[in-house]
Amino acid sequence: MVVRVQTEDFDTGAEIARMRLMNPGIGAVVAFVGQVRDVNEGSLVHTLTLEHYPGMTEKALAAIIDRAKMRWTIQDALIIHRVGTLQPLDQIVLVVVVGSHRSECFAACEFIMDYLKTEAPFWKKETTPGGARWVEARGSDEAARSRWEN
Amino acid sequence: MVVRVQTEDFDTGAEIARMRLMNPGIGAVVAFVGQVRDVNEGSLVHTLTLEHYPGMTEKALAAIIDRAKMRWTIQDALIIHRVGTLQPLDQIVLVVVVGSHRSECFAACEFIMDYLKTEAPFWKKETTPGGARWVEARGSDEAARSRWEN
Amino acid sequence: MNQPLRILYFARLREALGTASEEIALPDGVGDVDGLMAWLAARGGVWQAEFSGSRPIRAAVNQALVQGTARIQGGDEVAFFPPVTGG
Amino acid sequence: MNQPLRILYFARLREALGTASEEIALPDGVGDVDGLMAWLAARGGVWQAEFSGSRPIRAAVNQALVQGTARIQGGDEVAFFPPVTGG
Repeated sequence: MVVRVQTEDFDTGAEIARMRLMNPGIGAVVAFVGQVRDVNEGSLVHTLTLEHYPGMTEKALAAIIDRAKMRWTIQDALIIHRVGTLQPLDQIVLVVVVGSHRSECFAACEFIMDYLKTEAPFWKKETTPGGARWVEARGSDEAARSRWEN
Repeated sequence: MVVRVQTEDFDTGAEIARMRLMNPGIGAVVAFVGQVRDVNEGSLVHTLTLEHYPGMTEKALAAIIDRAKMRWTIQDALIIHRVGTLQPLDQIVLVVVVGSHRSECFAACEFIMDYLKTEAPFWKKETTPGGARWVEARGSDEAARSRWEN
Repeated sequence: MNQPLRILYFARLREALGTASEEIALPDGVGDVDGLMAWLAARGGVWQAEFSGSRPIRAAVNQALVQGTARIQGGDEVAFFPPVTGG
Repeated sequence: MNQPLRILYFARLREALGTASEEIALPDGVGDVDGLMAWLAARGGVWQAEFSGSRPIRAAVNQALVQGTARIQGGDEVAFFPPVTGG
């Protein structure tokens, strides 16, 4: 398992390649990449600044992967999440899940994103032509997470 | 939409980057990468050779993307599939879906893979220490596809 | 319209039959895929073994997957192959 | 065991309070997160505005998300923040 919270950008292709080549017995890799949109809720986005809770954030991400591994038969998972000030089209987050069964990898990757969005301590503030504003949590993210609580 | 069937390898990182940078208004990218396993059904795999039906294969892949676009709100999708003789750990297939809603991208990407596995004319033959053998279609792939027929 | 029928065979089926493709006149009385398969099985030997229904075969007409009841006519491209295994 | 309580504030809450962290002695009668929030609200002004329950607040004790009924004691690290918005 790899969890990284960093200001630097990451190399999605290299991370995916490393995950699959480290696991020669598996056939399936599912990856999620989040990017900064150029427009959010109708406003141009100039910058997006991500704040986190050092220590807790890393623990929360590792706990989410642990939970995914208990629930699905997957081989390994990685989360990289950026913090600091980003520009539109910058990468924010990468999740990679590798395993033998693609349906389990898809489910685990989506599960990780849904829990990351609702339980990992990150907060976004964006600057727009109208000024700076904290991004509000969305009910749709909460609803996405609660689907998994069966 | 991009559909490519090719003998050459592909650059997963570059393809994902191109798909997301061409769509600055979207936040979510879901990718699937399939690789050649080093062991399949208990046998070491020396080589894997993929045969296809030129013309029909490309049409089938484009039709699968069309169906995914009718069913989910996604922005764009790409499929690259290799043919010819591959080695263990080579990449076989890449599917990338970009959109505004991650749950729709996850579903569309999995849908595309499930239909690709059961409707796109590709056939695998592997060489193992015991000789060459055609890979048999798996009932689990048929079951995965039929989930979407509701 | 006496255009020939083009028939393609892929993968294990191509190897078993020793043939990748052939062109034939549409046989008398053959109007759909099932009819063509019965006509091919009647060749005997490996043709009988492959087309008698004991092994799963998929069919495409003009590059679209079809059921056995799909109509065929001269000029069509008909393909037979095992269940697909890509991805 | 008179270890201080360490309290952290993040994001919008940190800005509204003008404070990122503080250390205090565990106040008399405060035994859980809800109790600490009521005690902070009693400071009045922005503290009252943020901790009176009108705005959603999440809490963590020793870096684990908790409910308001979670126990706290001296030496704990307690964090308050708005609903998270990563990813």
